[in-house]
Amino acid sequence: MRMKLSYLLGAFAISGCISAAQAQTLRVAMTTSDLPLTGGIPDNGSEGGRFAGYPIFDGLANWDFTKTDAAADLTPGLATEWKVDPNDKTIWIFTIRQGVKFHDGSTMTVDDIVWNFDRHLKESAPHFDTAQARSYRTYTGQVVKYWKIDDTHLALQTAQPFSVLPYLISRVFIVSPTQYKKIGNWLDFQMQPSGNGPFKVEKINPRVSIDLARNEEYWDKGRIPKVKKMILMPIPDANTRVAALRSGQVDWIEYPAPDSNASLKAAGFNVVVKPYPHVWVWQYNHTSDSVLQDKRLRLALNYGLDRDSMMELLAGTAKPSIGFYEKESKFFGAPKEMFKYDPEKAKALLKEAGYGPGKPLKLNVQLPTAGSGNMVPLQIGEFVQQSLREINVEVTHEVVDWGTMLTSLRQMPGKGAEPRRDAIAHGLPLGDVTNFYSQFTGMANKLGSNWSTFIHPKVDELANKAFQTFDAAERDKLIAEAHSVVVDEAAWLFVVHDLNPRALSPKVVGFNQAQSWYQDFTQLTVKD
Amino acid sequence: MMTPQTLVRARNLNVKFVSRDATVHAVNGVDFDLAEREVLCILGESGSGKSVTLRAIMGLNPRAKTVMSGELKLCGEDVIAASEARMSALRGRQASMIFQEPMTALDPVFTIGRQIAETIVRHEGVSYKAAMARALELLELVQIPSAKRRLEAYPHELSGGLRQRAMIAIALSCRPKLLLADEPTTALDATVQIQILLLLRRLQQELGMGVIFVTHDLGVAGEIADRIAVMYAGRFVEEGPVRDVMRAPLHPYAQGLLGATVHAGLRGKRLTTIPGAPPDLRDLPTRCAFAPRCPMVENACRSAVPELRGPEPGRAARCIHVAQAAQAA
Amino acid sequence: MSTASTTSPDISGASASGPKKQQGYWAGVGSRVRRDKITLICGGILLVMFLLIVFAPWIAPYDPLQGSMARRLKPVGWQGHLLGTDELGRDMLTRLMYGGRYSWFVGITPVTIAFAIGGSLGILAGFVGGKVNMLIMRATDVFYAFPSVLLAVAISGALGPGIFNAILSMTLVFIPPLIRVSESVTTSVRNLDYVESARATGASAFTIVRVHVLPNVMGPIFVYATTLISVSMILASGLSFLGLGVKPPTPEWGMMLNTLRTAIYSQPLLATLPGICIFVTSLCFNLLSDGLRGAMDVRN
Amino acid sequence: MLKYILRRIAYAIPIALSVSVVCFMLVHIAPGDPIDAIVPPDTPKDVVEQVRKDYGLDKPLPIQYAVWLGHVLQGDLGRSIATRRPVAGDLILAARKTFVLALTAAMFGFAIGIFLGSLAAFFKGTWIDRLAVSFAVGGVSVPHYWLGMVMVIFFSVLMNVFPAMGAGPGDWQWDWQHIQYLILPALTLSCTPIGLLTRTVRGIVSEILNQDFVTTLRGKGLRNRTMMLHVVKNAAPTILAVMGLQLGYLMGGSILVETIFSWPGTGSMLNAAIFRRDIPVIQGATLVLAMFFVMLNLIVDIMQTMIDPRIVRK
Repeated sequence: MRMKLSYLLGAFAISGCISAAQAQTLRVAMTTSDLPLTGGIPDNGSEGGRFAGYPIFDGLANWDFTKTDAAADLTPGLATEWKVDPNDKTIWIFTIRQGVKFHDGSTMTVDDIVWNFDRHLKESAPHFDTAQARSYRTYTGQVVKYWKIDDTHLALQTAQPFSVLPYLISRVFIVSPTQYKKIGNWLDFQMQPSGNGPFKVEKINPRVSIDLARNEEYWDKGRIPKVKKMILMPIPDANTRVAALRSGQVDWIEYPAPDSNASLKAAGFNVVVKPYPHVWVWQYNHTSDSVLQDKRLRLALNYGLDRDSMMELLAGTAKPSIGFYEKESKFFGAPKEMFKYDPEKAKALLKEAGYGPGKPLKLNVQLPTAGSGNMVPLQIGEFVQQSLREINVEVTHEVVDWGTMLTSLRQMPGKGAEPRRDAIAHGLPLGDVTNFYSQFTGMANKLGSNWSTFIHPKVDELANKAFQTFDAAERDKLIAEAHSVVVDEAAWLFVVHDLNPRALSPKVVGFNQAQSWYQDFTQLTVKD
Repeated sequence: MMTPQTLVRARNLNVKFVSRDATVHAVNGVDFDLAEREVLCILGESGSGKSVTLRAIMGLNPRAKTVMSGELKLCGEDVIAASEARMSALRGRQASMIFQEPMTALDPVFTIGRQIAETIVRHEGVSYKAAMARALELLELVQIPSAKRRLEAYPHELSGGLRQRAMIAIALSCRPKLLLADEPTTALDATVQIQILLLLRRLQQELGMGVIFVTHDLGVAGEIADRIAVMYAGRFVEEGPVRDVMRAPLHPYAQGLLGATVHAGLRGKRLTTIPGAPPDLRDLPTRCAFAPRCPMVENACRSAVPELRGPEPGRAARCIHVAQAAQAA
Repeated sequence: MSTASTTSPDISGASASGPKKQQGYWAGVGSRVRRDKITLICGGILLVMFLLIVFAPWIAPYDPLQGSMARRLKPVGWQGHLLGTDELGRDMLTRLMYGGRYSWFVGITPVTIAFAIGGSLGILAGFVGGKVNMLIMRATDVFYAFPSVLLAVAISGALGPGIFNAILSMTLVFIPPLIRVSESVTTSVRNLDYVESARATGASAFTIVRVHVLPNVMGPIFVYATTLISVSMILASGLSFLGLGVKPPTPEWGMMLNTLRTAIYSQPLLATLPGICIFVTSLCFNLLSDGLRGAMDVRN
Repeated sequence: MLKYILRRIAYAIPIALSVSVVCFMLVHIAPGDPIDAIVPPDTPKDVVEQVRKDYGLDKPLPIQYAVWLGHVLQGDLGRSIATRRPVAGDLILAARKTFVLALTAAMFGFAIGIFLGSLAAFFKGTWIDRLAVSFAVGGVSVPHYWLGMVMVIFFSVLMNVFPAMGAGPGDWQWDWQHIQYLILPALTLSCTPIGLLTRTVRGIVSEILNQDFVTTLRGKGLRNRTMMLHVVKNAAPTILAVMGLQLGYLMGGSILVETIFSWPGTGSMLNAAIFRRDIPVIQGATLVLAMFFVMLNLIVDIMQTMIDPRIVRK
């Protein structure tokens, strides 16, 4: 012990540096409170997909990170191409990439992919994932039937024609049946998962880190990682992440708190921001459970929120949001209501609905403490609360862990099972048009998304039409039209669009941030 | 045998306790000598300064708070000037001390044998084993039955009398020339008191020790002392051979203590019946400290501290009425 | 005990001094406290804090909930904001004053309730003895088997966040120690001579408790309870820091500390202010209770 | 002695059982149907009913307790709602890390506290005493999570000498690569035991120094180091008890420090569980930590018995 102590003191004196240089290792601090699940159905939302999804696994379709000046789109993954059956628009035919090897060495077949869909959808299958499959219904719910056509082709069938299916099933990560059979259950599989992604799992240290190593055999030779290793650590506390980065313990942190960005830049770190399809909202409760059934109130809140002042709080990491999509987006459309800060109008609307100084509108809002895309929820929440107080709206927050909030989102309101909530506040992806579908349509509500229960015949009609339209430009127009209705109905309280900030050590070079919720870790290097 | 050496010599000994709040004048000018083999008994109430005097001889008053002045010699060593290390070498070797409450004066978590042996090891540098052998002899010397077993006993496992015997064994472990006893029998039952007293007297004679015995039990004093000193408010108010003082005390305080007549049946009787309370020693008295309680008080008593007056050789008292008292006797 | 020793003080402690001595005893405590500068200063600081937080609605310079993004995170001393502004541009001084209300409330209430409940149960156990004592003390042992923070966190965690739950869980934490202390103090008083004699003269149990026991045990129990306040303040702010206490935007020191944390790089002093408030309060309560204990202990 | 120890162990059993009852009740004091506290809200009905049967939640409370205790005794602490993993496995890993942290903090705290406390007692009333006491009061008054934050800024960010978070790579090992992670959280966590130990030791030692037997020992002319031995042996039982309690408190009370430092122990596990309302994890962690505490108290009691000859006879 005494020996160790003197060694310890000596070590300071000489090195004064704490982290042994780990060449070619990228150490990442995630914002999650625990490791995302590593069995191919990552939790923790898109951040889970970002770290425990695409690096380890591939979907039939992957995301294309090469064009960073526009929103990222799909690119062939384990399927080399896909098309809808010209005879039956409900059937999609995927051509499966040949000779792709799982990390355990087995070669992927079409049967393996069918087996993976069984995991999600076939409750009678022995390997049906009782615990996790349900949480992926948003992505898998459209698929009603799937089968192997031949050794290179797979068919997926939807209930009605659904033109954006590939976006949804891009989140269905393909795992190795061989490895599963060797291990025997999904819980243990999470400790030794096997997929086909550019990184393979070297070790899972529960609650501490996921240690990934480069997959030298990756099928896309251009995307064999340049770093040897990637270590992913969950550090839910924003300050701890900043301290970890500044003390050289990690090379990359997700979402540094906006207030620390200036000091990070001053200390030589790179804070990267880029627009990406994100919006921070209050998802209103449209059921009879909430006063927000009243459109006047929904509008009033949107007019009564001082979004511009909030930009101060977020210190350049966000921009105001006046719709689900950004104003510049092709999906924005031409709504009549263009929200701007107009407290008088807000007060007038409230008065019309019977609220005023003597009778404040009281709202109960669930708010997560952290989480992927939620930015600094407590501060934003508190700001909204304060801003709305000026138009006599009293907001009470029900502060919960993000996981709890995600579960709440799957519990449709008005069923009496949970405490009455007028809204759930959080940040969410609008990565592709399926998000619009899952948040604002009656069809999605039946499948367990669209917590708001915003059901509008016009939107449903337009969306249905759009998802049966296989011409992209035509489809976009329909979506934009539907979006205009959503804005005019003030379906949600639109707050801000995040700019996806992350802070990187100057040692990290070659990272080109994509306009996506997912990022490419294969092209960057870490200097010694 | 050489001429008897003076074991303790005190001249104008003063002991003050100084703290932030107050200064307490515990001992205010005490003079006495103790020869080898002599037994001096200091009588007094609680707070009269008798225990402080005793502890001063050993340098045992809390060092940080204590201020001593005058002259005090223990076996020739200047106690006031001596370093702690020097005193520590004398303690237990030249002079030992026993206390009123053997339960608290013994370390509760060490065996009796260990507590005796460690003193021997300290002063004689013998092995622990040899010291334990000596400890056994000592326990036998103080007449502890089944001594061998008692070596391994803890203090709480012994009766009060046995504990005090063990305490004496510790004190005698290095054959000291001087034994200081601070009310060693007060806390014991009457029958046990006598046994302990007899034991002490026997040991004093066998080992030829000088003893200073502090007590407020007159019977005890009469039993063991050669000379008696009566202490009041930090001063010796009377001093003399035991028989003389017991028979005819000179100082009104001593008279009060002893009552009108003195007889052998006094043993066990406490000093109880003087009206009033001793003075507060936070202020150094500038007059006879006993004056407020004295039946014979005069104006002169209030003007200055009375000198020690000796009406006959070997006797002295601090009272202006000494002469009358001596005559009355 | 020999009468010769009447001059030496009765040293068996505050609890053992007989009822007749009460007047002189409390006067003595008072004078000892008055002479103790540190205790006086701490008492003074706490009094000033108490007044500031009680009268916050009248004397606070701003609205605690009203902020402005234009003046967020301004340093100490910035334009009319004596202690600067927080992350939403609200006046720090105001929020610290209002925050103190909750911090003190959540810190002191559990100890007060526990003092009432634990004290009563402890006195009951000590006075009645026998099976009642056995029952109460064994139940206490069970709660003693939990580390206090763990117990508070577990109960709070199971009940869910909220000020009421936080107070409830902390009360549960403080009851057992108060029972133990009250029980032991009461037991020692019960066996004193004058209580025995009161019993012998046939005084009713109620009278004995009221006249003889309570006046003698309340002091030590009270002093012990004050030592818990500082523990309680820290625990309360800790729960709040974990998000188990008050809800935003209600100001509370622990939570303010948590939300201001991200500003620690840009406004370090500002970010540590709530921590300093917690520290000073807890320190003062600690020193105050030390001083009180010292003053009530006759041995010193 | 052996008889006493056996009796003490026998006495610990009902305590341990009662503790388990309290932990068991945690699920039931959580608002709502207890089943909601142990399965995720979106669990299908049939699965819910299956779990309800497994845990006997359809039966009266005492039977439920018996069933639950049966599971616990077989090492089954239920499954985490969030991860669906068995609680026991994760808990063991976490408890090990917390133990490393608590033990180190305790050692820091005990060493410094005993040193300062003895110093204060020997120099009672002097400036040394006052300094030590101020330090002690500061230690127990400071919100340690706040201190932790400040230490991270200072030692990790500005001076860059210690890592800011985590417990180092992979499994815990006692090598420098890992120990460097331990220093800041352990120091932070140790401020309470430093304060408490300083106060306790000062109190005990000065009380011992005021006892008659110390005068006896001085009167025997013993050297200082022999005297120290006496003081230590007399103070040991009480101080040991305080140290035992403190170690237990640190094990159970590290939640804030672990959160600040992302130390992957039971504390941060509890913290995460509280926010997910992951009651099985809260329950399991509480049970394990409380049982550790019960064991610790037992061990301390037995050790006291061995040191202090007075105890057994009582």
